[in-house]
Amino acid sequence: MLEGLFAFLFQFGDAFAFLVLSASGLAIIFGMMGVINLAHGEFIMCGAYVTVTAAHAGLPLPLAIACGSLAAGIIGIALERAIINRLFDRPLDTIVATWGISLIATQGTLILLGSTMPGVGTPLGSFEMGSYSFSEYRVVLMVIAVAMMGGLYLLFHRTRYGILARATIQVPHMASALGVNTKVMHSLTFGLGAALAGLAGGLYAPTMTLVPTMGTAFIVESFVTVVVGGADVFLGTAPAAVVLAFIKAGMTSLYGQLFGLIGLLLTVIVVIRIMPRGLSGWLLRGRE
Amino acid sequence: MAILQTRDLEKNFGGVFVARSINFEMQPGEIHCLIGPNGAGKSSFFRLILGQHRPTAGTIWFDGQDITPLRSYQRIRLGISVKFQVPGIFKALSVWQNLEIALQDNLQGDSLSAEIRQVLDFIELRDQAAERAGNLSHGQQQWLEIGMAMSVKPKLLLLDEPTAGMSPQETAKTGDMVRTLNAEGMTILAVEHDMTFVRQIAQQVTVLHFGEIFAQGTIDQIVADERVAKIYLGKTNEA
Amino acid sequence: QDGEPIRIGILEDQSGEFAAATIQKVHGAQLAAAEINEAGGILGRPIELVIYDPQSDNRRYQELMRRILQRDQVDVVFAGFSSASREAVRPIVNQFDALYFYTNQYEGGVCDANVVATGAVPEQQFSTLVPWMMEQYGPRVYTIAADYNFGQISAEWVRQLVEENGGEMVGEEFIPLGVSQFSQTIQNIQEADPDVLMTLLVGTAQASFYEQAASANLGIPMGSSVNVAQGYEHRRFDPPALSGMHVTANYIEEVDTPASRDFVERWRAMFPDEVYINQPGQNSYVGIYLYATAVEMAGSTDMAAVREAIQTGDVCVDAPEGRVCIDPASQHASHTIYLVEVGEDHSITIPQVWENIEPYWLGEAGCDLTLDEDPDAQYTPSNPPPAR
Amino acid sequence: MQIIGLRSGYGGKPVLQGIDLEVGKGEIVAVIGRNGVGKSTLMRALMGLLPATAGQILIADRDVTQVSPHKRARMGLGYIPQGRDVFPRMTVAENLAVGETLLKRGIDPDYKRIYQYFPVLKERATQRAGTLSGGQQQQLAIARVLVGRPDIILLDEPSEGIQPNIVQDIARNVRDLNRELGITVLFVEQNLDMITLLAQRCFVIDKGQIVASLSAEDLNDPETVRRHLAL
Amino acid sequence: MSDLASREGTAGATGRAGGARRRWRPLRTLARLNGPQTLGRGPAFWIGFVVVCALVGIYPLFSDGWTVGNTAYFFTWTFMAMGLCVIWGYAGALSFGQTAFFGLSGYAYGVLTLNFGSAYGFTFGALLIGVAASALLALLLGYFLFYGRISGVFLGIVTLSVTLVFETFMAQTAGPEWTVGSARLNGFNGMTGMPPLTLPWFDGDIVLWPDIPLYYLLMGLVIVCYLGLRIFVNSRFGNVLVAIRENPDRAETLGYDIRRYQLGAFVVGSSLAGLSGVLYTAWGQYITPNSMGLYAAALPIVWVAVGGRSDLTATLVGTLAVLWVFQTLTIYGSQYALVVMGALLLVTVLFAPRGLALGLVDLAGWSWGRLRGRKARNGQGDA
Ligand SMILES: Nc1ncnc2c1ncn2[C@@H]1O[C@H](COP(=O)(O)OP(=O)(O)OP(=O)(O)O)[C@@H](O)[C@H]1O
Ligand SMILES: Nc1ncnc2c1ncn2[C@@H]1O[C@H](COP(=O)(O)OP(=O)(O)OP(=O)(O)O)[C@@H](O)[C@H]1O
Ligand SMILES: [Mg+2]
Ligand SMILES: [Mg+2]
Repeated sequence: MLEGLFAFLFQFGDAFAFLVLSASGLAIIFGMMGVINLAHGEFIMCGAYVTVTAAHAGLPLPLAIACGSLAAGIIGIALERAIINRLFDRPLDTIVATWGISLIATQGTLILLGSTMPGVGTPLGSFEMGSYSFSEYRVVLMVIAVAMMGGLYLLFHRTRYGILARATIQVPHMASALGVNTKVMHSLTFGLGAALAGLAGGLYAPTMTLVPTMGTAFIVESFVTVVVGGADVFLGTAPAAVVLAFIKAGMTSLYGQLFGLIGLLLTVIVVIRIMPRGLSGWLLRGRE
Repeated sequence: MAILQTRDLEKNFGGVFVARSINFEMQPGEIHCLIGPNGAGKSSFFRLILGQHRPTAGTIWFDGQDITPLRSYQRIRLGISVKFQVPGIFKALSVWQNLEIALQDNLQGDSLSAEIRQVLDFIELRDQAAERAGNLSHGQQQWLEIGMAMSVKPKLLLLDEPTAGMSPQETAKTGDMVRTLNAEGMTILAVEHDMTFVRQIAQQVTVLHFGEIFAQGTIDQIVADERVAKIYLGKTNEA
Repeated sequence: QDGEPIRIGILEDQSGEFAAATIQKVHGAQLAAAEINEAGGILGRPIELVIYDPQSDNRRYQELMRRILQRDQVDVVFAGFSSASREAVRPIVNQFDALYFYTNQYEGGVCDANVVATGAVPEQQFSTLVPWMMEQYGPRVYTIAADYNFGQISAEWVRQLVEENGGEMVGEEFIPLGVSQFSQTIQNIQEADPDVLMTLLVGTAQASFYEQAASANLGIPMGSSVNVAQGYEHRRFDPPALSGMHVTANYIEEVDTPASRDFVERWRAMFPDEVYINQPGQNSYVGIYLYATAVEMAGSTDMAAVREAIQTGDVCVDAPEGRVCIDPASQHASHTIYLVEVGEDHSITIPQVWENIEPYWLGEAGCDLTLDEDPDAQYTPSNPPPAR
Repeated sequence: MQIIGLRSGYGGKPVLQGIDLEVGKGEIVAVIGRNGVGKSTLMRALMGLLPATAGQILIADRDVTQVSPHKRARMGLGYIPQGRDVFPRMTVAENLAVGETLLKRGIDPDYKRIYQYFPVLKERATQRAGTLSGGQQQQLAIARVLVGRPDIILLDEPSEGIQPNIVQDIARNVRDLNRELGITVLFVEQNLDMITLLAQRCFVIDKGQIVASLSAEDLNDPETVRRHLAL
Repeated sequence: MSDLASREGTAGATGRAGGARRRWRPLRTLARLNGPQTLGRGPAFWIGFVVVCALVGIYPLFSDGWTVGNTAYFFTWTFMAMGLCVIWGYAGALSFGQTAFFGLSGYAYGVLTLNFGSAYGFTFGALLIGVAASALLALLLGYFLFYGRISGVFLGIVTLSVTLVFETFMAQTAGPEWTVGSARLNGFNGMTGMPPLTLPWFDGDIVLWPDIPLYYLLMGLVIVCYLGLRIFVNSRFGNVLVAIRENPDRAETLGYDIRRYQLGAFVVGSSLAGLSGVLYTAWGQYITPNSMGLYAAALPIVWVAVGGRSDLTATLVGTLAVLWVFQTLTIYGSQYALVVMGALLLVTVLFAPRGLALGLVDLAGWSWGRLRGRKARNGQGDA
């Protein structure tokens, strides 16, 4: 009984971590900045590739993951400077631009680095709980996910950078008239989103196959989580992940992966129908 | 019979009351002005009438009918029309199209074009007919919105700060227009901070404060009211 | 005619989802063509390859198949990795009544006069693997399989063979394509506690299972018909993710016979950067040779003549894997099946080899392409061809 | 501040057709004119939100024509746009905090003074700015700039939508600021009261050009101003 | 002013309610071919249009079989693109799930024709039923969406979820238990064996293989749809659609029930996606769950956005251009094709903000202007 409960909690936490980690970068780039980033998966892929390369080069895994995140962040800033900043006043066109970036990134990686890359093993060991055994690394992922959500909320609501970044995104010309260097703000914020995506890639790199198309495994889940979260991304993403993870873990354990997947998507439809402005819209309904 | 009546109308946003048991009544053919400090709930009152806010309690009656359960567009179709505080125009569309969309339900074909031309002349945007509405200056956008609101000839016209951003002369012109429309039988409810304008048009004035009716009367009564001067008018030599 | 090249169309993915496993198919065909041309061609005519990249996209397969048949007028076409891409092009092949070689291993059952399917099919891989695994490790079997045609039909074979051999299915789970997270699945397996785990997972996302199972310390002997031989997971994952895996393949690079060693050497001379010479690569290579042999026997590239040659049952080649022949009734190929075992450090051993395993099922079930009919169907064990 | 032959416009469409104007340090100057003549355009061009196609803008004898808006802001230029442009999904307090960017190094924001001018902002510190009433937003927009203590303030129709007694307050406050801190003010206005209460000098714009300039005496006569507004 | 206000009855309430019903006047309807919502009007445009149609009409006579069949294939996609243009470009609702309708209609065509064959022109009946199925689904889904006030990205994600649910579900229908009548759904591998469109004729049926007859049929359909949609978006209905796109609240306070209009546009656009699905299925005798997946769902959005979503003509031209360029790259570009495609998309977005079609028009106008400018300058120099 207890064992079963723990097993379910583990599954829930696992699904939660996956949703939060894959969504956090997108929460900034799409949820906050309004850039419909179809290349999100490629930032994740980039983080994963760099992480693994660094680890093969002998760096300890945590450092390697940091490298992966950093690399994705730098690429993000470069892309923002070169392309995305021309598109802020027409966000819908970012669909095409980021799709183009995604094509180039995927196929470019294939051409340059080959169709696949050897992985690194999952660190840490496993622990037992009755007849089950679990990966310890997955627990680490859960902890990081929770920490990341909290950290982001604080960053964007409690720090000066966060306030200026949000101001820049909401009314850019006014922010600049108030002395905010909006270009730098945009770049930094986009870079941060990319870095978080890279971090997700780095964190999941040891547990997944490394191929240029690996980003697609994240993309639907991340978009769905951010959108169900609604307008206030930092208030919305975590609860959205909780709801979706609960449904997903529950359906998967009861009826299998197919229903886990379909259940997740149907939940999205139902949640949005009940709360047309997403979870955060609903949470803040009195104050809108 | 009152054309517009609210009974114990109440609305609050998580504790902030924007309307508190408002019992308001207007007779057909009246011009009524709603004034009050910033944040008193004037625009919110309009939104309640239009159905953009659902009241927490109370009912709204229009032309002898309880419209509280009706949706926004259904209320409009009963003969209400509005000019918002923040110009609600279709920014990416041309000035002409803005008017066409407002008018196309009443008119069609040549009479539609003729009417649009007439409105354009009146709001002095004839030369800008093909301009993107969002490219108009702030004042021109206000005029466009006024044009859209009045041209459909509603029974009740709601105007939220129609003269904001207008020069005194334009304000006077707006006042004339309101009076003419009223002379044709249209009932008008206007929110305004410009007391010259209020004086020019209003037969009755209601002062809102913290979502409540604070005072009601003719313009002279209101101006003479010390309490109103304290919360709203200040020591003005005008009016 | 004489001296004019024989045009062979190649539609194999060099980009997109499947590229990791299919770039080798292009290389295999190029190697075979180069060798044959060096040896004087087919009937004295050189081979010319017409190669397109359908980008792992079924629509591109359709567009390009039309082009390659209608405009490039190739004599034969080799195409497709996934079964979906094969099904996408089959109507077009049938419309133009062209000859089509499908060289990939697949779920079996295609009974189509225009199709020669030279890859291994489940009966060849499972009739060998399942009894062997049960004997070695025990009778309780759990299957996880990709939730689509290939996985479902393969699982059906496993189920049938387990029952025939007196074993017991303790669980069966189907995983939608593209799923990459397996915590719950691992837990389910632990709950059922099988002796043998059959993993019929497809695609790079699903391959993540191995790493995740290892890190949760699952430790159950695994059997598969797909992994390792196609996606060389033992090379891509850090040990010991794949340890305890057993695969029945008709070829992998590590096969240590003179023919194979020689083949690997030639391949690496032509493509020095090749990551791994996998089963699809070899199959593609052998496919070209099978076609060449058939044309030589027929004396022409005319489809009717080629098929007549196949119907003699003598179209055979000595391939790197061993001898491969085309079965006239089903136009499928016999294979040598290697039982590949992956060790703790991801080294490969081959504890057992079965030679000349026939693709018996389709013919026995009633598909007979030697008759003068033109079927174009696909059957499954639970939906067999109409009895004759 | 000095403006020489300034031309600007939107895309290919010229609006300002050579504006020459000078505002001395510590002056309060009004710009008036009919709807759509280019007053707001002038303000945007001064702030750098619209590029100048010709001409020069000098602030404290420094040519800032090519300088980006945020740098101009940090040089002490504060701008309050027409239509308020508050940050709608941020709280009132956060909106004000953005204004702190303008502060010179080492100077702390003086919220006490701000809240004294606009008490409602203190009450609503945690409300989202987008849900404020129109007049409250306008007050916030003004306060947001004042937080940063600029040397020059550009005000675009500050009285619009604000209740009469607060209009008077604003006028008084701006005058106080001007007197106490020497802040220079350039404002666009249509409200007669505000103009007469506040302005020391006044320019009249029509069709993108300055067509008249009124001295302090002229301003004392409401009729003159009225006539020019109706131009 | 007085003159404005004094026209007939002052209170317009009756006019509003009564104005909805009016006599249909064909000429007026035709005049709607031109209007503020579509680019291109006047004799020059329509002469150009006729010339293009004529060229497209005679070109198969000078081309080879593959090119004709392939162009017909391109045509099959344009309906989905034009439909999305109506929903997204005109009504402002970004639907990320048009492929759900594409798939539904495609499968419906397959199931129907596999069960009832192709005799007596039934394939066209199946086409109509397939499209009707999409219209019905769009009606239900649209009701659910628009009457639930779902908009913006939320709409996009819900529609995407719908198409992904369909995909996931259909992918696992491989087993023999998933049959409808005699039609196997056949899971991820896709459904095959349905007949192409077939016209009944006196001496036997004409089977419309991807060849000249099918080409003409599709070309006709494209032209009819294009013109029909032009009338649609320039009508009163279209006016309201763009108003809703610009400012839904304001449109509602002008007395329009915006949900009804959005729903209308959604049904029209989705039926067209369904039409594409049927035609595609008939073209290749094949339909898979894949055509409802994420990648497939993103494609129409890319076509429409690249072409220029704000205008039907731009969308149509852009879609055909993108399809053609991408295919050509695939044929000749080997491994680099996808990289070049990505780069082209970037270039288009950055340098043609209004979309490919209008970008080209702008470019032409610009170079023409320069040419004339140079001439004028030269002229001056001479003088
Ligand atoms: N969604 C909301 N949440 C919280 N408070 C709100 C909300 N909407 C409006 N308010 C508050 O309701 C009050 C009334 O606002 P309203 O816009 O009606 O004022 P008003 O009388 O029109 O003022 P003004 O003259 O400044 O336009 C304001 O204090 C405003 O802050
Ligand atoms: N974004 C824009 N794009 C194109 N033209 C514009 C734009 N904004 C304003 N204009 C045009 O520029 C001219 C001047 O506008 P501006 O806003 O400066 O007027 P204004 O003098 O401030 O008028 P108001 O008193 O109405 O605010 C107007 O004719 C307007 O149509
Ligand atoms: Mg208001
Ligand atoms: Mg202005």
